Amino acid sequence: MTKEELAAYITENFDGKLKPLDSGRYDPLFEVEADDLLDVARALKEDENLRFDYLCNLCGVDTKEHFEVVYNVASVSKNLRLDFKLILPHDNAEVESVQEIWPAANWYEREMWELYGINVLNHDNLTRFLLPDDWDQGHPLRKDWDAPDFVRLPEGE
Amino acid sequence: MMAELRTEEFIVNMGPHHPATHGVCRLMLTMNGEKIVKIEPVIGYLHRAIEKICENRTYAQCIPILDRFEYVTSMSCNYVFSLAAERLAEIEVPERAEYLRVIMLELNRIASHLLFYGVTAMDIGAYTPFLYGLRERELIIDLFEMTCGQRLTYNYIRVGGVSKDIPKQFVPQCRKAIKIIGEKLTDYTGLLNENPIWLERTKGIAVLPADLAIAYGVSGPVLRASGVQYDIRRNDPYCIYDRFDFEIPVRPNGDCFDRYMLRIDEIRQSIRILSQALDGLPEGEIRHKKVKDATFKPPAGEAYARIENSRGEMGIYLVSDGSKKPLRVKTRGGSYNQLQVLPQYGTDMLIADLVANFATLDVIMPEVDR
Amino acid sequence: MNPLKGIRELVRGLQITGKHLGRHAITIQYPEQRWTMPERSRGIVVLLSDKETGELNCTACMLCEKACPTAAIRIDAPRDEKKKRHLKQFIVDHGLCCFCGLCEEACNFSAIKMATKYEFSSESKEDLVWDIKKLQELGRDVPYVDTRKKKKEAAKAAAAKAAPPKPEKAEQEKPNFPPKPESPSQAAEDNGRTTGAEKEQQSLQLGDERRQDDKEGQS
Amino acid sequence: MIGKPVLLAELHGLFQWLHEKLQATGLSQTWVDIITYATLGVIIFGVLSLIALYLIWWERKISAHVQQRFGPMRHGWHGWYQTVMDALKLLQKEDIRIVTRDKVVFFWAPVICFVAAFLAYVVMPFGDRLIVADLNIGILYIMAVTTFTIISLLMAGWGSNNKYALLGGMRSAAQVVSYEVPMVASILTIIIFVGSLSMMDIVKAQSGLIFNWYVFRIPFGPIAFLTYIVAATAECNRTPFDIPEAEQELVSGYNVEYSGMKFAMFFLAEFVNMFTVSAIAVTLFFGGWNGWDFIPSWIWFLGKTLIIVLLLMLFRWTYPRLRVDQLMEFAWKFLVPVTFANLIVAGIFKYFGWYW
Repeated sequence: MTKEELAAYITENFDGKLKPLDSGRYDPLFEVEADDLLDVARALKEDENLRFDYLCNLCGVDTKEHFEVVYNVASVSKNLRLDFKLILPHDNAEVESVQEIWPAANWYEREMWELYGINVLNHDNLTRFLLPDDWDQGHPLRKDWDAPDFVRLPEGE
Repeated sequence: MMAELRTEEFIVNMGPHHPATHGVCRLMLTMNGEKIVKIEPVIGYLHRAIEKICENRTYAQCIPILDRFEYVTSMSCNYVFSLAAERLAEIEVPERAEYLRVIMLELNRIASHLLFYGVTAMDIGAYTPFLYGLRERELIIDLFEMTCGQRLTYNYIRVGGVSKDIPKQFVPQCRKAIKIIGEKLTDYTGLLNENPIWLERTKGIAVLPADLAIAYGVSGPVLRASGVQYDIRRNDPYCIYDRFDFEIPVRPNGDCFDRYMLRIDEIRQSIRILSQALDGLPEGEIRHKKVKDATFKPPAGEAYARIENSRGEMGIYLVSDGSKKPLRVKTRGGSYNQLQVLPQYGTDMLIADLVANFATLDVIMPEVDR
Repeated sequence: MNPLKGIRELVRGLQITGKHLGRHAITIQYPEQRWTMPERSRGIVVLLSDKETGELNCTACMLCEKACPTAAIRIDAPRDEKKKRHLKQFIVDHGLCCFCGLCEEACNFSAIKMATKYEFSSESKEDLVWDIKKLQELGRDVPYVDTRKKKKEAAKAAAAKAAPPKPEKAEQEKPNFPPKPESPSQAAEDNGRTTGAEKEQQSLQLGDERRQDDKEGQS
Repeated sequence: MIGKPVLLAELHGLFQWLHEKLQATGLSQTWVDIITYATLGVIIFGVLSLIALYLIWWERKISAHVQQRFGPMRHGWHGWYQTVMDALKLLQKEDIRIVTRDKVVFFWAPVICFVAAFLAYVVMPFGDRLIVADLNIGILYIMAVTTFTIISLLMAGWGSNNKYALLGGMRSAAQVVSYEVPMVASILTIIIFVGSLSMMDIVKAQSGLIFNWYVFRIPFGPIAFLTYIVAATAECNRTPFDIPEAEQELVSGYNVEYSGMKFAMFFLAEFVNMFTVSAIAVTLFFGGWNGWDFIPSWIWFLGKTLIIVLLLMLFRWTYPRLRVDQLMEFAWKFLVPVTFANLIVAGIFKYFGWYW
């Protein structure tokens, strides 16, 4: 199943829930709505000729206007690769936890919450683990984040 | 009335400066006598915010920063970032550069597995294999130092190709190094593989079931030792790996011994790839013409590149907004998921088994903390 | 696991360690014996000076300062009235430098190079910040391939005319600072790739022959 | 035969010569005995601590050359007085007294360990008639004395008031006790043939041709030697049985709280134990000081013992470490049955007289 067949299969099977995007340069990229994230994810995993059971990567992206939560999934048995993402408003962004579907997401979501401040609903252990325990200077990976001792490289050009 | 004898569990800290852990990792173990009841990894001691730094650097400057993302196989860090950038800008890499990249990646994989061999043996109590493993690793480190000048953080593979061409005596010295390593492998396996004490300590210890591994995103040698035939060089091919014929070693029962043996088999496969790559090394350009370090500006878009590193899938999710600096660089390392799955299958065994288990997972902390 | 096979394997292990007892050690005693570094190994950053005139090759084009990922290079070169930069201070903070070699590749005038010296540890961080004098004097004995185009033509022109040598004056007339990064890309290309420059090839040959026999002893 | 060089002549005359000199001075008999045995004690202590220091240096050189590196090279030719410098360094280190209720236990643990290591040399046959006291219960006395180390390990573990040390102490006590049984059993298989417990008789029984050595008494000789060597490595806590100070798990077991000279005592005692264990192996299986007489007998004894010590050292730098429960299981389920079966076979051979 090549990338085009996969994209075609997805568009006609997931009728509107997964809207294709063109900014993906290599693997097919789709956009999903926040509220039907869980059942799309479950469908991707259970669908017998997709079988996306392996979560490669889950990360937050801050594009100054909005947040994005990107899921890169792969299927071990079917040799497929797929990315889909979720656009969230900049203030009080929230996302469902996909932990039941892909247990690997547990630490990824924890890290995303800690570095971006995107709240993850019903996650079993949303505590701080990368930054020091007494860290009180907000969420560092945000674009608008600044701190007294954060030295930016001289802009140069 | 004799007070009712009750034993309560006590907490033992393994790390952060414990000799057995690789890098600065701390495992909070809740113990009941000798048996481990609960493992809670505490990470973050080596967090250097590599992703935040990369957002403030041009594409050429990101590569030395990402060298430190996984310093045991930093060639693959350079490569995976260049692959992501090339996928963004749809750049064709010249033939000779592709061959040089395969040679460097496979040499780095052998060096990492030799280090793994030494450290695992030392954790389980045998001190000499560590020295033998490092002695062979020096041969490879000399090759790297001769081509790119550094022994650990190479900054050699760049967006669009490689930075320098290999000196004349690289190929003969590389062939000799591979031959020596091939022969010395019999010494290593003689020392450990059939040694009854080693088998006693690793066979059937800490079995990782395949579905649990896939669910937690475990990849690389640990996944293949649990019987899952999944190698990114074959399943999601990148670079020119489809031109070489090599097998993917897979072992069925997923215990410490299989994870250890699988890496020894992988060294043999890498030697096969290297000899084929050295034979077929073409002449020609080593870097794409239009890609200059100071002026590289990929079009806006995003791409996820992933390669088969010695510790599993190493991936970089690169988002670019068309400027000279990447908007977002998400680094994904194999050890991150292997440490996440450790508490699920690593309990109710003795401390000595946990040390053996942790050593065969080959977890190193820069990849986890970033 | 029958005991006989076990004992045979244990004895095989002893044989392997035993046979290494007779072998020659491969480590070297550091302060007395030193490891000959290959030609390209990236040690400390030094400033190179012209072989004949002894001045610094650096024309203060600031390219290396822009290329450095950890902002370890700081150049102070104010422009004079004729918009020409004069190098006043060139600081390399070896505490910050990550030894990546990007400055060497960015420089088109072969003015900065990573020498193969690695012994520069010091007690305090301040001693790692080196100014222009120290960088130049460290760079005196560092061999390098001079890839500057104008220098060669000026020398050839001077030799051809056999007129009294005035290589310095020729250099002053053509103010071409700050060279836009694209234009002398050819020079950067040469500097990066070595298959072209034969001279660098021989020096590589020499450097690595010496290391060759160290390897013989070991294998 | 060439005349024996006077200096290397059998040293046995030393004790008699000392004895007569003192009697000549007319002291009472008890004082004479006290002084002679005191001087003998000092001589033995001096010689043995030198041997122990030399063994530490030798272990570092052996491990270095096995791993193709140089080992200590700085102090003297090939670093021969490196261990002396280490001992001096440890001497001037601060002797940390930890806050614990049982200071006595904490203080006396290394002393007992150190003394127990030297007690075994009362009956050790260094050479022809070169023995401090040829007790007729020789080997039994050694067995009794070498178990003192267990007490000292337990005391060290308990006294240092530290969770890791306690675990290390308990483990090592269990290990040494359970490996005592196969050790004694394998010694018994030899005593059956000697007929007497005295060390001198054991060595005399093996004099003559090399085939008289007990290690060549097929089939039980070599088996007894193998089980003895395995039990011996476990006795002095060396790999593959060095669970007590398994660095990776327990951060160096019972001696974690000791520093300075106390730590040196534990360390020295371990090497003296190693020498004792190989000396017993040589006396029992390789004919003690028997050998062609152009080399003095005590050099034979030293040579053979150092070969056994080399074997123990190679064990350490080749094999991984066993887990605690595997170690116990190996002792009780494999070693003990094998040694007792061997004992029975030896008995049958003795009964039917099929030995030479």
